[in-house]
Amino acid sequence: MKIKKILVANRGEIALRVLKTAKEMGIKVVTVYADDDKNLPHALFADESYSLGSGTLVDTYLNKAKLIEVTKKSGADAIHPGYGFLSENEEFARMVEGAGITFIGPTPESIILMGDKIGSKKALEKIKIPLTPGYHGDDQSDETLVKEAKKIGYPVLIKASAGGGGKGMRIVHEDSELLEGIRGAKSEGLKSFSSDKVLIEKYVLNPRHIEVQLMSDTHGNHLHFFERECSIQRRYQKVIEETPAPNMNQELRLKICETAVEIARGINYRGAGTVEFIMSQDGNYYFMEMNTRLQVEHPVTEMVTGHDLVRYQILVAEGGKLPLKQTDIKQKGQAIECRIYAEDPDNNFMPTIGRIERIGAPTLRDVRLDCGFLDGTDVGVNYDPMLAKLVVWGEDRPLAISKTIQSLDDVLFLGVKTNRDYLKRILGHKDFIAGHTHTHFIPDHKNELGPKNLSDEEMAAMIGAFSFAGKITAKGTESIQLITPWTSLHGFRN
Amino acid sequence: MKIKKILVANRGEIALRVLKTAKEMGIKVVTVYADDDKNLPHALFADESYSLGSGTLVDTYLNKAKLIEVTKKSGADAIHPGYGFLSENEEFARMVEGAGITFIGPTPESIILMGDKIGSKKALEKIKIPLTPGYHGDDQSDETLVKEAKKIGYPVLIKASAGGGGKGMRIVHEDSELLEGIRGAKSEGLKSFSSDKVLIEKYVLNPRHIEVQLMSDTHGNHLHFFERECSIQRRYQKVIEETPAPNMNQELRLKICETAVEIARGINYRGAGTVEFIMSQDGNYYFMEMNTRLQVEHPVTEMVTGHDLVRYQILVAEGGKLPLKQTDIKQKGQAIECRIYAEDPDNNFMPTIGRIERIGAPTLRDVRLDCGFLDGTDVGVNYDPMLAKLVVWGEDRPLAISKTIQSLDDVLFLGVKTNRDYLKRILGHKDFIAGHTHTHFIPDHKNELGPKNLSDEEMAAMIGAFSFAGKITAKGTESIQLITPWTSLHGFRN
Amino acid sequence: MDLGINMEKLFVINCEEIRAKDFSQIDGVVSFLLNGKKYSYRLISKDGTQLILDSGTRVKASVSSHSNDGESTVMTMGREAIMSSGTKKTRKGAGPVGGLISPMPGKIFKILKEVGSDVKKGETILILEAMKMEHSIRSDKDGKVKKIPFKTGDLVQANVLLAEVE
Amino acid sequence: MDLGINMEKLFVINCEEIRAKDFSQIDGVVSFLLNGKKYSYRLISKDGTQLILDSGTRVKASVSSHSNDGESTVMTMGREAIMSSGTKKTRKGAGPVGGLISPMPGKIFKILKEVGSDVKKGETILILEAMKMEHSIRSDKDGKVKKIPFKTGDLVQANVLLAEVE
Repeated sequence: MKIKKILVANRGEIALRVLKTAKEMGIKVVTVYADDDKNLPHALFADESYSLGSGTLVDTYLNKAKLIEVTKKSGADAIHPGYGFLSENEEFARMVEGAGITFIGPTPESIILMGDKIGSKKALEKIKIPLTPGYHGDDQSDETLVKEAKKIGYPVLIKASAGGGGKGMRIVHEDSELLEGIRGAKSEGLKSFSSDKVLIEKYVLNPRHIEVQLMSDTHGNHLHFFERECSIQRRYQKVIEETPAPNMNQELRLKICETAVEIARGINYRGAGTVEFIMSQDGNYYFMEMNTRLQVEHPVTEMVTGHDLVRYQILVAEGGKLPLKQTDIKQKGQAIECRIYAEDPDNNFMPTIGRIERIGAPTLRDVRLDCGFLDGTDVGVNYDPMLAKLVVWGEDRPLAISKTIQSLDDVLFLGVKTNRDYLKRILGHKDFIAGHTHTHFIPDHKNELGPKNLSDEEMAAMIGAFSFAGKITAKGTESIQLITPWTSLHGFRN
Repeated sequence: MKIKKILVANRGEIALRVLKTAKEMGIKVVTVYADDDKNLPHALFADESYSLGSGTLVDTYLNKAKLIEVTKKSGADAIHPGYGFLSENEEFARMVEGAGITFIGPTPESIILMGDKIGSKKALEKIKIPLTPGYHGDDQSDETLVKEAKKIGYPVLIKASAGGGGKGMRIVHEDSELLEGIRGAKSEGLKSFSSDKVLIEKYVLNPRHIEVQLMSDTHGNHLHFFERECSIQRRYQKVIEETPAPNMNQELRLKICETAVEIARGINYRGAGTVEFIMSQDGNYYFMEMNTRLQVEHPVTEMVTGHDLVRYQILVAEGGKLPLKQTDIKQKGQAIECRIYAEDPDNNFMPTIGRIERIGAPTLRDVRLDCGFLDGTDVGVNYDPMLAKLVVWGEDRPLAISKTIQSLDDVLFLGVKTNRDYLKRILGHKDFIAGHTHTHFIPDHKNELGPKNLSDEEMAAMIGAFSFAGKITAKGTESIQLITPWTSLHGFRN
Repeated sequence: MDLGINMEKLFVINCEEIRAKDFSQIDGVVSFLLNGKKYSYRLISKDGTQLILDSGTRVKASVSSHSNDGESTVMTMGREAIMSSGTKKTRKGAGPVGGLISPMPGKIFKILKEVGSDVKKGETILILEAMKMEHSIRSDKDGKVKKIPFKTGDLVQANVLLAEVE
Repeated sequence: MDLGINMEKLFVINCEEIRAKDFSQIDGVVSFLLNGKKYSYRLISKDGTQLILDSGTRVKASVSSHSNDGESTVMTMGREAIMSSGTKKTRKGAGPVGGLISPMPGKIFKILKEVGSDVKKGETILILEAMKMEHSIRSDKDGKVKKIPFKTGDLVQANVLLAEVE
């Protein structure tokens, strides 16, 4: 049954991402917005757009009843949850389907299974998927958790069972930190995901974060779209992702991708999903978790395989058969995604806020800036600090790295400090260039990733620019776009 | 020998195209500009930029001595000629190499051979390349030309031997038009290409224009990057190009591509080149001409094969070996290019001029707008009326067509009438969608390609928009970029 | 531009006079009757020339700044038109009646006939150069050249009288 | 801003005072000495915040509009800095000396200690919520809470004193 109108229950760049594919497919799109987002493009550029009012996230983007009410009112026949927010909320998926609306995502059963970090591992153990040592038990008493943590041996990782994205996570290195770690994870879990259940895992040294993109239809087809290397992280937040993973032989690549497909087949999965693995430097890998939704970093896969994952999500939700075979999916070239955060990496990564006076556009070919802001809009403290994703494709990895470094200079967010320069330092680091990636890359290279002093040349150019800009008297977001006819330049340098 | 700095002897979008690849490769770029182009991006965004003064084209972009002088002065070690202008001028190529500068293009010998429409056919006849019936003789007397034209039989095509792009071309249907046709072609040829030599050819009915992209290095490697379908033309100017060609079986595709490679091998070609064929509806094809330069429409090939043709041009000019084999080159998906012209298709395609108040940017994925203008710049009568190229990739042809139609609404040139709407009519025509393309598509479908009246709905929306825009009091190019906080909208529709 | 109710407002869209009845524009909402049907648009956002309206569904529009004669280019729903308000008729590309008119902006490249000389129908009077192409301007009848208001090298606009034959 | 020759002009770039000697700005050209070396920039184009200069090679730059305190963000040659002219020192992210400072903008989520109560080094005094994360603000010494200038639910800027322990 063809979908005619989709409500996107999300905000920012991912709402726009869904909008683009829907537009290509001739499907109408309804968006929603909290009132403080009313000037952002997701609230402006859809076919219809409805306010969710103001208040906390629970009043707006997490307001299940209201989202369903707006869907009904607008006549949309499907909901795309994006990532984050309600994308992995089983209750919402049930409410949606109960209201006769198509949920563009997995079955509630898959969400429950994979959303529970403990239950998922138990299930996968049965179909022989490799797991890291850990405690995934139901007994959540402090006593048991402390005992199990000690049994696994420090360092251990304590995670909210329903969590993801660094929220509700604590690494504990010694006894004295243990109780606070457990309580912190429980409290954040309760707050962010309405569950205080935690699990404990062995913290593997210098692991790589390798994940596999999956897509399954309801006709028994389970495909992978190869892997992504997402090891460059800071405090469990991914910073740079790429595909193909460097320094991985083709045999290992196919093996890990096939393991992921076994999981999808084993749980009879539906739609887009990602299996995240911890991989040791010698190529052993363990199942970490499965995200039952589109990932932030899905564009690198799209660029390298040439397939539109959102389109397949919609086709699958319509009950259609995936229009391709595993052998039709190939990797070509290299794609890198950088997450541009509103933060100051040289001041303890302190989040930054402000009005974006101007967003620079990419100038090179095969470069995408997925961005949820416009010139003149504000970055506040209420939402995720990710401003945009810079996604770059190159014919090979060195070219992709060099294009990414150059493109980072294009995508200035004038008025709000970002991690732009910091991303360039990572991309230009010899170990990154050599593909020596692991999840401790950022802390391990802390000193080499510090800021470089300005050279005289650079300061002189700044003085030159500042001197001419001094004539700009306008304040705020006003911008006079005018090519000034500098008559004195007529015979310039000739 | 690595190239360190390239002077681009061209203007507009193609100068920017070369700049992008050079930037990726870490090569500096010098641009040049006629004074009336000084506000255009090619005059602004290079590493160095020099005025060529004012005057006619011969004083500026065709001023060979001055271009070489500027190259020397700037320390550039190579010249990229782009397309048009001096790109196929043998004398310039010789002067460049004589000055110790690398010419990023073929040898002067290849330019002479292929620039002479008569000599090229004689040479290719020897290596058994199929040719259309015609007169390519040196005797250019009116008497002989008239006799030969009659021998071939009307309709015949009279072309300036050194010409291209519709300049110096005449179709003659009957005796009475013949002499004026010959004289017109000679006069334009003399004026545009400094040669009044013409050739006469049989005018084939309903032919398709199919061309093959070639790239040769100086180590004996001659590769093709598959074909392009460029039949949608108006008065010999291409309007829409695409690849792969629709309604062409794989056997024919490989055969025509291999014929083109034979030509490159037969003349020991160097660099990028394109062989243009006339193809009859039943799949017979005849050599038409070879363009010894990059084509306007090269981006569709880049999108479908994933290879950067400018990069290979530079590598070949450095004396390098092409870093790939024929089997590494594959077509994936469909790409379509639309040429956006400053013209009014509903008023006899009259050229239009004016100031571009705002250029809309593409919003869909895998869409490129190669454009040589900025907001606030002027479109005049001195140069080619092509404002930009919209290049769109889709997973298949129907998707590429639908994305192109939608993207044409994105790339409005506010202030200058363009053929945007007309392009949408072609793309939406049932025969185009069915892939029934031939070079008379536009005249044959003239009536169906006329403008559609505005509906009440459309006029109402225009009245709505115009009423609110009435408050814009600024004139000219001033643009206040400000999201207005419409307080009355706080509780909007909720 | 806030107007009372029961107004009739005249717009000219591509030279056609369009009457919007019961036109009102209050508090960021414009509404009117067009051919008996009611339309209503609320302004959602304005960013220079770019507007977003809402009439149940969102409508994006671009409106160029007014040129000197009060005309704007309006683009919405994929369509483009020249538009003005009031009674003034918008010009169309036809040019003045009679005489030989420049088909496009360009430069007078060559004048082949003098004023006063005889011409035959189809004979070229002058050549206009535009977009690097030559365009012959030919007499549309047998007669005498009465007027050529330009000299070689002059730049001319589109729709301008280049020669008159009587 | 056209200035005579032999001027010294002071700029503050990322809190550092930079003296440009022999500073002049005439006819779209600015030139000066920096650490003994001469620099000269000609303005090629200015489009809002975007500038193109020429100093032999082209230099692209972005300069944000001045904020209230005369500071701009300047970006050129891939580098970014906060800049002002004159003697005023630009602030840095360090905040006031002593006391417990907000590491980022956020909301006071929970206050665990009252003013006057005893705290141990490392003990959490209050929890700041920002970017959907909780951040414990802990005492940096053993002592007594002297001051907590906010209450639960207050929004706070970065670099603001959240608590004082004596």
